[in-house]
Amino acid sequence: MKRHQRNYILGGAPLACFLGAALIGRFWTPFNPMRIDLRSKLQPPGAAHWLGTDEFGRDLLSRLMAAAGTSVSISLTTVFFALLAGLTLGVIAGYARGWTDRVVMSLNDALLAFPSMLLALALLSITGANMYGIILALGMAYTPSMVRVVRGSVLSLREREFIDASRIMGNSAAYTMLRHILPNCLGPVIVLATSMFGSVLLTESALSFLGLGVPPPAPTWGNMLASARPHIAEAMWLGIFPGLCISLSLLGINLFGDAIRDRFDPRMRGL
Amino acid sequence: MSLPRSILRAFLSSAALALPGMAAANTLTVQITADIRSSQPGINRDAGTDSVVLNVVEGLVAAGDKGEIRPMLAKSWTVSADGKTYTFALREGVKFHNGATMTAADVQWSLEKLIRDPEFSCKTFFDGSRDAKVESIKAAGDHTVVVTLDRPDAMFLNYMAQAQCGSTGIVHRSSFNEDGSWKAPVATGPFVFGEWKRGEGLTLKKFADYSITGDKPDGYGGRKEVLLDEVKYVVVPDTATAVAGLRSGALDVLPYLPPGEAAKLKDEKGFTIVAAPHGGLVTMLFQTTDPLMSNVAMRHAVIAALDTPQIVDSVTYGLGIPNNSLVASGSLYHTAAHDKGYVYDPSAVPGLLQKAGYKGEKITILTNRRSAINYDTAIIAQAMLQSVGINAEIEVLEWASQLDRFNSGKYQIMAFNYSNRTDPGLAYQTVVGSKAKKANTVWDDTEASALVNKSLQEADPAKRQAIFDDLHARFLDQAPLVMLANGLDVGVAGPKVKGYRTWQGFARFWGVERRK
Amino acid sequence: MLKFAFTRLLSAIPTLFIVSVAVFGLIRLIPGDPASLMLGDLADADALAAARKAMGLDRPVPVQFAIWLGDVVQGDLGRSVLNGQPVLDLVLHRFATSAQMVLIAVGLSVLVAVPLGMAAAWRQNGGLDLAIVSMSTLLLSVPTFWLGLMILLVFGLKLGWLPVLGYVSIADNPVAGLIYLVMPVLTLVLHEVGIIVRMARASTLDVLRLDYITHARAKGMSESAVLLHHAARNAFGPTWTLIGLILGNLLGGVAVVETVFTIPGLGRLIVDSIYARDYVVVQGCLLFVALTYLLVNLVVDLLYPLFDPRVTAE
Amino acid sequence: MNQPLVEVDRLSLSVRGLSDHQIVRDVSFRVDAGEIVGIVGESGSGKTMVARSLMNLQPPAISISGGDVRFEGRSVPAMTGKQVRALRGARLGMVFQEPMTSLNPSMTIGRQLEEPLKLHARLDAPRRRERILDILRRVDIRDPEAAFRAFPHQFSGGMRQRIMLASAMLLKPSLLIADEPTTALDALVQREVLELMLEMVRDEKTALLMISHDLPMVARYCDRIIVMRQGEVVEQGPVAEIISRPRHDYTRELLQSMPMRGPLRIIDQAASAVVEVKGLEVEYRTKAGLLAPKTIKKALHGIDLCIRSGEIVALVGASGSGKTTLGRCIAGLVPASSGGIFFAGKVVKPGSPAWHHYRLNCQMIFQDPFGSLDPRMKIREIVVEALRHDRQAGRVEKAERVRAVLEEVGLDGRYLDRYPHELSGGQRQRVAIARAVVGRPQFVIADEAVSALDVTVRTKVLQLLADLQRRHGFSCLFISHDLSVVEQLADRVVVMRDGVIVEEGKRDAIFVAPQHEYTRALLSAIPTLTRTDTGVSLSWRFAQADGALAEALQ
Repeated sequence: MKRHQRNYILGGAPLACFLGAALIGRFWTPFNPMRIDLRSKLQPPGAAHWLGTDEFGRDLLSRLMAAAGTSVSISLTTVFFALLAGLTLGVIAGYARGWTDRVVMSLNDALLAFPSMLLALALLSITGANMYGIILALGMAYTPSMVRVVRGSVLSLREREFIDASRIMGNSAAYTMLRHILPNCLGPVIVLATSMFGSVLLTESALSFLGLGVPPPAPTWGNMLASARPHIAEAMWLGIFPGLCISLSLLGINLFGDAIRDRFDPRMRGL
Repeated sequence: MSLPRSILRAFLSSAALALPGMAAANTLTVQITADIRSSQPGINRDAGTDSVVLNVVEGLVAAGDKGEIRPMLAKSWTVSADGKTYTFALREGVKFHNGATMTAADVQWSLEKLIRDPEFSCKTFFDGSRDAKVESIKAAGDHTVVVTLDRPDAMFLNYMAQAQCGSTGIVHRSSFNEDGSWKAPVATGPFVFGEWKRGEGLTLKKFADYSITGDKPDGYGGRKEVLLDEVKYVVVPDTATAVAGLRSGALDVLPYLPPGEAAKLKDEKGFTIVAAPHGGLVTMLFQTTDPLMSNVAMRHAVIAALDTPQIVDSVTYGLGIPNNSLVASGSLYHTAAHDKGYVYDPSAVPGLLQKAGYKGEKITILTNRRSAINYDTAIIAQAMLQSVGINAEIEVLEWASQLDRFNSGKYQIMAFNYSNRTDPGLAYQTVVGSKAKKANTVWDDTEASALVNKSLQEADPAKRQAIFDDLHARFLDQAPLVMLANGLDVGVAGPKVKGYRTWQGFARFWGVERRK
Repeated sequence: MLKFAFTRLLSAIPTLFIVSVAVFGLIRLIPGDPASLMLGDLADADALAAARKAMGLDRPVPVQFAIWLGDVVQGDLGRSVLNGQPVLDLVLHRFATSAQMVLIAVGLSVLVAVPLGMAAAWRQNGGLDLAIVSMSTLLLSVPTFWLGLMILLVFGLKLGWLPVLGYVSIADNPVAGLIYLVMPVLTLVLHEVGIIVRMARASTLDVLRLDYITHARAKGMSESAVLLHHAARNAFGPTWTLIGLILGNLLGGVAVVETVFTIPGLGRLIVDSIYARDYVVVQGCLLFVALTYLLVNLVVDLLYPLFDPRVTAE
Repeated sequence: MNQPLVEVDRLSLSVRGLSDHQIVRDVSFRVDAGEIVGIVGESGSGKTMVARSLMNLQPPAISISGGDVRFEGRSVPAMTGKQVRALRGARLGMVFQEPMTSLNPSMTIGRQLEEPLKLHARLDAPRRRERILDILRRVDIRDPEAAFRAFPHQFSGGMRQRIMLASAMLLKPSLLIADEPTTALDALVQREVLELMLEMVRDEKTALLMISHDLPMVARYCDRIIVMRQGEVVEQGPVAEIISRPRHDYTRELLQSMPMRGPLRIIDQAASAVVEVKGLEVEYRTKAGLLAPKTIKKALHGIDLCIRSGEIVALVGASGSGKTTLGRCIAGLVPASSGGIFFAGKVVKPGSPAWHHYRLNCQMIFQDPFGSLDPRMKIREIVVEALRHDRQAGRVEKAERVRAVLEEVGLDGRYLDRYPHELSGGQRQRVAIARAVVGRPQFVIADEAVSALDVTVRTKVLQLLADLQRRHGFSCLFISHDLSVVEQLADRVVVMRDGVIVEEGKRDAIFVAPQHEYTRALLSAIPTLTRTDTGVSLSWRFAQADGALAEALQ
């Protein structure tokens, strides 16, 4: 079995599990993930609550399932946002060059000069910690690197002979951009988008850790971990399961991303 | 396993002098969640700063255990018949930290400088904009200071003793640089302000020449005998880390712990939990100008849906005392009349909602994560409201943003804590007033407002009691906010610490011992 | 080279200007202000106005910006709104703390990760390779705060080997300072190793494919000599660029790790200042972070010819 | 019979772990001391793997699955690592194809040359240095002292290949393995390096195993030839025998692939010019930096050129002569800074109304068949795109034309729905040709259109191009550095150097009696095969250009 096939499977398995859990979690969870039951606070994993309960007596498994949906949809939307903005700006900057390029890129460089975590933090303080604010803030924080990659691959594609061939055939710049350049920069873009997906998941949980992030009571793995912190010493499961979910899904994403990169970027094959 | 461990031990011991918890026996290590804002009493302060600085500075008077005014640097005082002139007799032989002996001139200079400082956080208490204006401060001889007001003010001494005013602490001239800027406090308290590493922490050292007065500790007055060599404050913003530090012995005292944390430590051996309610208010505010919440029936519906004792019990992990009156549960004025509170009655809710014309509109509860109590309150309240068909949602804001909403009055329901109010009159004054004049007012009612003003000028306890009883009845009737409990600061002391008590939430370190 | 450095710095000025405008605008869009935070529930209109005036926030924002920028050009980052400390001192002090931790961590990561990455590439598709790659992927997938917390629980609490909190500057006491750095550095190292191993492996693979490696073998050199003398230096180029990016990012503060291990670093200062709405400090910090990022990348580019003489910095 | 220096005995190589995936099968040959042997084969023939396995240097993924390699009677695969390393560099030297990557870019020449001496010879530092400077002088490196301290990137390709040679010959090995040693070099330099190598090998009595795709070159220098194809030896023997009496079909095919001068065609010199350029100049500007002034470099200096109807004009020159720039400028891919392009007698400028018409009538075939086809499009889509601007034809008609033209270039319907990466290099170039001609343009520019192809494929593609030209009658500008290809195809030849046309004339005139010394130098670098009654004979066209000239030309 080739390495990337193995990675597809190794990475795909946990991803499929989490996506499945997210999907099921939208319609059915063992308990209502928001229901507070103050009489069964901090119960260890057992027959009634498979993964135990949290500090409000809410069922951990149900919350993890519900959180999978939130985490996945936030990450997906954010990546989609960055993808759309990055492709538009990157293709325009790379193809137009000149002043347009310079303006876009110096704005971009200015944003890149901040660690994306800090940028998201600052933006999040403005937009407020709600779902849309988070997507907007994270999306804006991650767009610059996408712009950079897209522009880079547009610049290198421009030098390829099939772009010349398109011009020779009498095609307009816009047509060439859409028909030849855009589809061909999707490879590196998808590779970046995959790793970005993991990165967004991680940043969202880190922001929750610092007190921002998705507002409770809607659970995400990140804010579950953050609220679990004070109880970790006596309720280990509260910290372990969300942490495991994050780590495992990131592992899945990373392996899956490697497999995708192997397909799109043969130069990196075998990594 | 054992080999690397022993090597590590040896290695550690070589560095032992620098590690907290392994330091010289009589250093008490204390967590502060944020660095202090300044070392100047009453200026650029917050509650955490007050708590540190009040170990160093003292005022003429101090608040006693029950909120009554006690002598501190003044051994006694008299008030003129018109109530406008206060004559303080100073204690003799009190030494500043630099060795100088305190004189009336020092007191007069220091008070004058503080009260006239535009950045003084209690400026409005003394410039006539709220109550009386201080007309003059004069030294009469070496040991007498005379303060004249423009009108009588029952709260004057109370203001002077307030922590947020830095207890109007007396400092020596050498606390300032030559250009008039603040250097560091040279005061008269039992601790000397030591090294301050910004962002990391600071050290207070025992003041050997402190002149002890009184026979037992009494609030910020009374006997202040220091049994330690120094107190080292370490900035540890993260609660979980602080608890880990307490367990490992790196920290001796965590003065402000979320109740949930403290409750867990309660069962562990050797830890002392120190919990005492103070005059702060744990509340859920209603915005009475909001289209929905302006309806009294709606507010009563919300209150009937809330099992407030259960909420208090949950959010304080059994450490808090439910109290539905703005008169603090520990106050002299908290009589049986004030034990009357809300009635938890979910069955009454539908009727009230119908009366209010509620049609399932969304109600947003604002809260924050800075205060575990606010946060937990909102979560539990939301669950209770939803279970009776009130469409409540939670919006978690960052503290500064929530404060902004509080000050501008833009909210429907908000979980909010008021800081310590030492007198019931002050507690009422905080929430009562005119929204038009002050947007962060909660209870906008002219009659209540008049009653509150009266209570602040009335010196007779019996008459005051009557006013407070009247106010409480109106409070329950109008339900401008949900009063849940009084402020609760929970501290935990490690196994080596003896004698740590908290008062009104303040961490005082006289009378505290630390075993080897 | 000096001319190149100078040109690069000059061309960074527009970027820095955009950064300052953006930061200045952004932070004032955040609801809440330092005056109301200071006054808390005691705020009334007069008190707020007075506090704002004392903090210099009463003037129109563009005027504040002009004043601030004028000072910045003269090397004065202003004073903290909250406690009047000079921001430059504050930033430099905190930066030194973050920097010593980050530099040690990145240095160690490189020492560990580059040989591992090279070994994996050398034994491509073998058992060692699989083990190293799996380990790095795993390390990449564990969130740092979670990792830090676990390390804290194990080494600080359960085993009690290391102090769980507090911080001593290395300058004050080298031994104690290092001890306090063990856990945060370990956390950072574990994470960065995951990233660097992958890069080192990929670039070594690229190099190992090239003819000069076969040439070196054809000269009769042993495998270790080939790896050490021929592969290592050439493979380090791309890794070096990555290290530059990592450094540029981490030197801006590692807020999460600093929070877990209570280290008064730059990252925590920024987070705290955002919470406290200490505008001047946030502005100063972020400008400083951006400048650091640009400088680190400049230094990386200037040093790149060390690993590849074909590339000249110009 | 005395013991051979190297004996390859039924050697098989296969991909590690997949023993049925054989790359080389049952290869046997020998090399005697001092002998010069050539292995000839196209890409994928396994010749490089065989050569590398002589030193046990095959890539890690490939292992010896059968047979043996013996050096002086000792089995190389059976040796310990230490024993093999003692041979490498000392008794066995190797020169690689790609001078750009065969020297370590981050190490000085001196240190790289020192390594084998340190390993295999007991010499102190000064004497090592002396040996190195000696050999650098021997391979004609100017200023060896400076070269000692220099890095590889400071040298040209030819110089680097000399340094490689120096490195390989430093310890006077018994066998030198040269893997395509001059393929990556400019034609002018190739012959110099080769002859230097031969000279040194003969002086030191070192045996030489030369691996190449270039049969004439191998034939010119070697005593014996081994012909390989798809991992097998198809034929081996003395040069004269192989060349004159090839026994295997493949060898015959190889020999027939040697470019021959095609028949002379009569082009009406009075016919109207299809495309004409006058006074064409192209400038490259470097962007002005903050401190760096803007600089202008001219790539073309006032070029006049005329291509008549139905004519194939070849544009030749060494790399850097400006021939590709000229082609791209005529195609409108590079803007001209002055001068004009005339199409059917009218001036055309980008953006002018006539431009689009010219655009569709001037098509181009690119050098790199991997880069010129959009990897994300099917062959059908690639070709039909060229008809996008044909408003008369409907969908069905377009599809039919695509099918027809693909059949014309030898690709049947099966290829319509494939992607470029599923095709071989030759097939891709056929697609590129189909795309260029499907719209029936009047003018086609072929920029090094066959340079990247294997010999046998190249011949077929050239033939295809010639056939299509005859059938459709388009004019063609054929750009190439390879004069042997040009000789086969062109009606007229234009020689360029440094952005200027130095000579221009009918093909036979240029090839028989070149006037300009640059043209002579170019021609002197390629050996030719001439058919004789007994088979073919091999010769250089002209004596080697003398050193001073070669230097001036570089």
